[in-house]
Amino acid sequence: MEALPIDNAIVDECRALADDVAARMQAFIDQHSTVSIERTVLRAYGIDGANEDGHPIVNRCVERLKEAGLLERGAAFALGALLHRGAESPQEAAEELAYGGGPVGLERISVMDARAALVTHTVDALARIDGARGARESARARLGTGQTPWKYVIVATGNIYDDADQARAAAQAGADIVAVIRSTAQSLIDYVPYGATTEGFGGTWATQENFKVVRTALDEEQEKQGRYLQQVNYSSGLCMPEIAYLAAVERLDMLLNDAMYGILFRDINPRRTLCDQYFSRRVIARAGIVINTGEDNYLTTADAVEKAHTVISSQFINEAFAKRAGLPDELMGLGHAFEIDKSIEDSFLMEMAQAQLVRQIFPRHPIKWMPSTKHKTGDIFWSHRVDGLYDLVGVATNQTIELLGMMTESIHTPLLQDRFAALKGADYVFTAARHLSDELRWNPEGRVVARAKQVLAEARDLLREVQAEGMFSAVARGAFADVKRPETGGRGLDGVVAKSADYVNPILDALEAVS
Amino acid sequence: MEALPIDNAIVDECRALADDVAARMQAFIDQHSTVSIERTVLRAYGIDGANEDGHPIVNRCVERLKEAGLLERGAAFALGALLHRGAESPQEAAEELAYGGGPVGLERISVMDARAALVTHTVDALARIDGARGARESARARLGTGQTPWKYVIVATGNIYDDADQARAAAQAGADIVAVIRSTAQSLIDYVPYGATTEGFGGTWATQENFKVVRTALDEEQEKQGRYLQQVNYSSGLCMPEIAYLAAVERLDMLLNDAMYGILFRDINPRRTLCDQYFSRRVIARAGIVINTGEDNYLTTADAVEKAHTVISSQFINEAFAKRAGLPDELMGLGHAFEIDKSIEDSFLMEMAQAQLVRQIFPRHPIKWMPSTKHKTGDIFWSHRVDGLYDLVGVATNQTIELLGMMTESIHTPLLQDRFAALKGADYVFTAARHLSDELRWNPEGRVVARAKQVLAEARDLLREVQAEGMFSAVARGAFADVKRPETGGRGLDGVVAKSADYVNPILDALEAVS
Amino acid sequence: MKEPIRAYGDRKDDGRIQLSFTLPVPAGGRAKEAAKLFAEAMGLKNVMVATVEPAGESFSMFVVYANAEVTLDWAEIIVPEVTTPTWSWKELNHLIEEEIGRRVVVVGACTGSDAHTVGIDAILNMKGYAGDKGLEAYPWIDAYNMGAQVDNAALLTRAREVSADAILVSQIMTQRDLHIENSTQLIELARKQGMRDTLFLLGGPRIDHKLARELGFDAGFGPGTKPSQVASFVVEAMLARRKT
Amino acid sequence: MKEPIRAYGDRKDDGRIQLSFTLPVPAGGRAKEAAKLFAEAMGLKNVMVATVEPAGESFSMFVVYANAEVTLDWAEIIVPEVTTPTWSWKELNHLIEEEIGRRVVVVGACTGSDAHTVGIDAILNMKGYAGDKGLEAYPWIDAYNMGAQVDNAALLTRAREVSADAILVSQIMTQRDLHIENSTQLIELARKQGMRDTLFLLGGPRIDHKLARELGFDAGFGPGTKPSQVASFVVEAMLARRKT
Ligand code: B12
Ligand code: B12
Ligand SMILES: Cc1ncc(COP(=O)(O)O)c(C=O)c1O
Ligand SMILES: Cc1ncc(COP(=O)(O)O)c(C=O)c1O
Repeated sequence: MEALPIDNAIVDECRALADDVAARMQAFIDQHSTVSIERTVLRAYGIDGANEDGHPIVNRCVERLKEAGLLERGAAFALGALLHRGAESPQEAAEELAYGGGPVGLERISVMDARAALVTHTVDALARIDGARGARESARARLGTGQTPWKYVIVATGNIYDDADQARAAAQAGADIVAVIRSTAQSLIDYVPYGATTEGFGGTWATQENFKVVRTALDEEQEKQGRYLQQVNYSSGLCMPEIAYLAAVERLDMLLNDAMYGILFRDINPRRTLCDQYFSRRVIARAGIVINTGEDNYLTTADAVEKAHTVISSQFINEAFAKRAGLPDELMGLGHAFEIDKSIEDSFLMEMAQAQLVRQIFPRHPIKWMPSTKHKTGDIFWSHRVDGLYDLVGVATNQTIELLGMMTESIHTPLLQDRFAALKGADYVFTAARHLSDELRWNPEGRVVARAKQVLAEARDLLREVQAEGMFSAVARGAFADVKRPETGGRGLDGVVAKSADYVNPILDALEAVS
Repeated sequence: MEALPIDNAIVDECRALADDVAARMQAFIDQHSTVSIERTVLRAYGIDGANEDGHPIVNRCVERLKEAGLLERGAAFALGALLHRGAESPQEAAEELAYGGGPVGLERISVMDARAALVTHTVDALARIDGARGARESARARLGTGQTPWKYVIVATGNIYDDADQARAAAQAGADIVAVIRSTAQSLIDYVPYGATTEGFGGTWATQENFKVVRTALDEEQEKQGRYLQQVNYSSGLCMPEIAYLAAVERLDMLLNDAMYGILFRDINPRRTLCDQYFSRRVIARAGIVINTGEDNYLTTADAVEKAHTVISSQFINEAFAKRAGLPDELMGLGHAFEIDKSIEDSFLMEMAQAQLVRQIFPRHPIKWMPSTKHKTGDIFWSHRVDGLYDLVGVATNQTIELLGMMTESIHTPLLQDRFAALKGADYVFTAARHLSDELRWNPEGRVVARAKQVLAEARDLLREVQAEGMFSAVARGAFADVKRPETGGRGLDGVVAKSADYVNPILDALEAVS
Repeated sequence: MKEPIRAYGDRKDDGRIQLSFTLPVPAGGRAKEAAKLFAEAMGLKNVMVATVEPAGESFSMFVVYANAEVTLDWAEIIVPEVTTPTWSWKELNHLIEEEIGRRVVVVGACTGSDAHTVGIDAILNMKGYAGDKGLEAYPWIDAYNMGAQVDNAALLTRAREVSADAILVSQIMTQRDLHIENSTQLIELARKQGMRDTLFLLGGPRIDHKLARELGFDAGFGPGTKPSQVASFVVEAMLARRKT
Repeated sequence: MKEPIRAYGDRKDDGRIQLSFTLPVPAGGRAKEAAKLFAEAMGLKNVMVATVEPAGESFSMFVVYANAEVTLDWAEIIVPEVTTPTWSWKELNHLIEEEIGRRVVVVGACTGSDAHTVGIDAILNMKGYAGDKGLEAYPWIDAYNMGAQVDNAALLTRAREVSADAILVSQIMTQRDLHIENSTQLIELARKQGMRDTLFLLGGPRIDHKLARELGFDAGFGPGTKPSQVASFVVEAMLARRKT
């Protein structure tokens, strides 16, 4: 689509403001770690397993270190120290730490010795991530991906085997991307469940084994289809960094990952989230995974017309944080949504303005366009039609990733046939309007252009405020999503630790080394 | 929408060519009458009724005159002669003609006497038409009509009482216009059935009583809704002129009426159709009824991409014939349709181009936009989505009348709930895109503009051919709808009579007097 | 060996299905309850009325999701399907020339009051359908297209005149089973007239092979049929008969 | 006196309804027959399978129209509905001031693992819903909003602390009847704790008055509920109790 005549100076100002907001958080981030970051470090060294009641060994290790007051030095230190003291392998060291004598006496071992003992293991750790990335990229290069907008669908049966069947069916019906929604409130538990699961509410548990089951199904299916199929899960909630790691080694392609979502929509502590998002994104960057941010959610708790600008401001902030974690633009799937109340006159024009504005401000980013959800009703026919106009805006504005709307959005998680109808419907719209974006021009004095300019200006104003007061206070007073979250409130604050002067984390060092 | 940059000189040439085509048919039309025209004249004089097996008295009269070789002088002559000979009223005269002695000895009565006997009755006849028009127009002025595009729906239960219930329900759900589809093949029978009917196939019989039943329902309903409701039926097929008259006195608002549809889609004789369309349109013009032409049908037998231009050419021809029958532009509801194969890339762009082209070429005409039908399938969800894009084109190009698409188009005549879903869906699209037409501009070098130019040029070329060879031969070689109809083939030729030198038709004289 | 199948909604065998219907009652809580009872009266379980839409003052339209306790045995479901290999235009002409040695004659029409010609034209006319040439375009086939609104007697007469190998009947109008009546009547007439060895083919959007067979036709063809499929069936049937 | 009602499709009482469902079989004639048998097994007549869609290699999605032989007696369908007159913000404050003479206290929460706050916020927050002010905006109402993911015990404790007149519970997640379990458990707990005279209101997109009553609540509110309706119900109930 011909670019909307917006003032690029405002765009530059927004970027600068957001960058400053992120910059001022970085000091805090660098000085702190979290239980989930440390567990991730252990996983990176290959530590795997759980006890009979599914309690992961990495959690046990971190708990013991915490009891011993050693966590501030980093789980890697303990691992290195135990290896130095003679453990055969990181796994053996971790088992001793978890179920054996624990960290007794480790403090006496020097940081230098501990680091030395980790060197080769650190190399192996990164090789695992890089290996998985290489495998993904070669398969992707060999098969190629579908035309954009990529058709992204959700499966959420709670049973990973049903999920896999439905993922195949979806791919056969034209899906490019399959996301397995997580079980309700997994984001609130502070460990990653173990093994394949068949029971969940409103979704399926995110576990390493479940990732494998779906990836295997898609690997097979993509050969049949001759089209590379992308897998998505959630690096979000209290285990954000761990899931990022598991996704990296299981070759997932995308992860829902947002600098603020957990704070706003799961009431997770702001400090915890900031530290976790940074580390998780370092892993994600190394793995070459595309993040999907969650600005769409803002428009479910706040009004999509009045608060459209909060989406843009938040995207700039997500972009700034992602940059600092080493993510290139090409891996930033910034989210936005078709959420305006359908009874409002000219809602379609406002959606067009917003979609094009986002596309234009973030030209190299794989933008993720999300459907109407809040204003959907039980009238599936009406709802399916709403999704038709949504698809049209998606293709008209060249969105990269499009999460398909479901006619049963207000009723249940998608049935197999709901997903099929959505895929078939999107195929029709995308084909019928294939080159619409080359054709469209907007009346320069019209409503669409005016709307885009207004939203951008409001986004800039909000960013100025946030920059002035700082991120924590902005979130505390409800600047985003109309939700207020105090800096020290919410879940998981107790999982944040100030790093000691001799904090050890060779994995992070390596991840940061690249950029 | 900003006007597409087409060459108006081509438009003017098309009009001139079409006018010439119509002009050269006028001589033939003026020299001939048909059984249905003569029956209409009798009806205009108030002749009403049928015998026990439903055979209308007007048919009986005309048959007898034909047997007596008197039809060429016009039914009005016989009526006048009988009145002159002492019949109390036109009805009494007609009954004598039909069931009594018949036209014996009438030839001896002078045209002057016959004419004289008709004068006051002719005044009454026109007063009936004008009175009905006045009543319609005052109700319409008092209540006002809905926003355009007007939502036009079809009822077709076969039972006029179900039709009336569904017409009310449709109006309550937002319909502006209700058409009662006729029973299959009514167009092929050479008389108008009598009374209220409860059995029909794929539609309900068009009878004067049935018109009343529906009009009464709408009259009541429109008071509740505070919105004038329009009624439609079919002045088409062998009884084209008679239905035009019945619609006129029963206050219908629109009539499907086309100069060529009967020839092409019902295999009705071309000569018969030309005469009938002229007389019916004279009545329609006097009654202030909007005609709906049937170019949409062309795209069901011919390909909508290749033959798009035939629609435009035909619209120019329909316009030319309508003009000659005294219809102002404001009463010409020229038809076109969203019929392109949905699997074709950029079909949406081509539909936009066509819809805007028609809107632009016929600026004052109440254009009738019709939905996808031929390429609909039994997948009602997909079908409902197709109708969503159709509605969008309708509002984006400011169509006046929009026949709503039905998700069950390929399955059955609309169920009550199909119609409801269509109305609700259209409301959403029209509201969401209310001012889209003010906003849209098209890439001057793009596909939409190029398509519009191409179709217009092809339409001009076809009109040149038709003008060169003449209408009859063009129709005979399949210039429209890919259907070939020889001048002397098809049904109803035997109902065409050459007027004698002393042909009498005061009704036609009066209708022609105005313009 | 049994192969039980159930409806698949959210999960294997959950039986979840969707319904929509209209009741002649005003929208509201009472209408919603009526919809629930309506679905339960059909034996559905765990009924959820997703919406109650006012489809007019005295009508409510409902969307319902519920579980059907129906289990079918897939192994027991056997239906006749047209099994002809679909030969190409070239192969067909060649086959006729070589194996039959004379041109195959077919007569087609859309019968009764049915005025829908597009379907039969798609099969017979030169142009054909979806890029597949129509039977008129086969040098080794004589195709007569009688168009629409043709009555059964006229069709049979014509078929005898040109000594047709196959009669192609199109039925598009299905309201109140118009197509059933019409086609049954044709077959009866043909039997009376002793037209044993002519092939009868029925086609239309609501026709399938099973239905056609039940009505006494040799084959039935539904939506999306291509001319070459039809020609293949006719030729194969003729070859088969010659063999016996 | 009986008032028989049947589904209205094309004509009065024809019983025509629409269905769609998926079977774990590949698309084709056999799948179409399975769909027909499936519908017939539900007692449907005159079944028409309008489409067989390949929803993946081994799944078929069907759209079916058929006649349901179900007749209900409208006269027999009686459901409790909230009958409160909906008073305005002004009227309500006035009523409370005059008739009750003290501020009405309500506590609201979205309970269990349910994290959907939008519904309860729409009722309680200042902003309100669809232009109708939320309960926090009533000078004569003290509204406490505990937000989402609140457990039942915590909710009751809080209610007692502030001696609430009414407890407002939101349940949005309904998968596998999460909402039923959760709400039933709350009411049991309340009974145990002897909270007799507190009003219990349940709300959510899948809640209706009938269901709420069955679960032991005083009232249920579904999609589109406005805060003033809720306030009106609470106030009227309190007035009614005072009278007795
Ligand atoms: C085009 C059309 C018309 C055109 C017909 C033009 C013409 N000359 O054919 C016009 C506008 C004239 C028309 C009129 C009417 N129509 Co009409 N029409 C349609 C429409 C939109 C498309 C049909 C079509 O052309 N399909 C495309 C062809 C290629 O597909 P097909 O017919 O299925 O054919 C394929 C296969 O079935 C098969 N096939 C078909 N025949 C045969 C035969 C043989 C031997 C073989 C082997 C294969 C075969 O091969 C073909 C190619 O694959 C349908 C709706 C729809 N989408 O189906 C309504 C529809 C068929 N019409 C309908 C109605 C009611 C009418 C009218 C009665 C409406 C009215 N009251 O005015 C009139 C009167 C018609 C009459 N007297 O019969 C209804 C029928 C309802 C029903 N189930 O009975 C439909 C379903 C629309 C609706 N929902 O109301 N119609
Ligand atoms: C917004 C939303 C979210 C937001 C919630 C943000 C927030 N803070 O509330 C986010 C994105 C966080 C979210 C997350 C999830 N969601 Co959610 N979500 C929705 C959505 C799109 C809209 C709900 C909404 O806000 N409606 C608008 C409000 C105003 O309407 P309402 O809730 O009906 O409230 C009105 C009435 O019901 C009534 N009312 C409601 N409560 C009360 C209480 C009282 C006392 C009274 C009197 C009245 C009353 O008054 C209100 C105003 O009229 C729905 C789909 C939909 N369209 O309904 C899915 C939906 C509810 N979510 C769903 C799911 C599965 C989830 C997840 C589990 C998905 C996942 N695995 O990640 C998560 C986890 C949620 C959890 N742990 O509970 C499913 C639930 C399926 C089911 N039937 O159980 C739905 C239906 C979507 C779907 N089809 O899958 N969701
Ligand atoms: C960034 C992000 N994380 C997570 C989720 C899913 O919710 P949760 O995993 O917290 O249940 C979403 C939902 O849209 C999201 O946008
Ligand atoms: C001009 C015209 N007349 C009549 C009809 C209806 O067909 P018939 O009345 O011939 O059955 C149509 C159908 O679209 C039409 O366009």
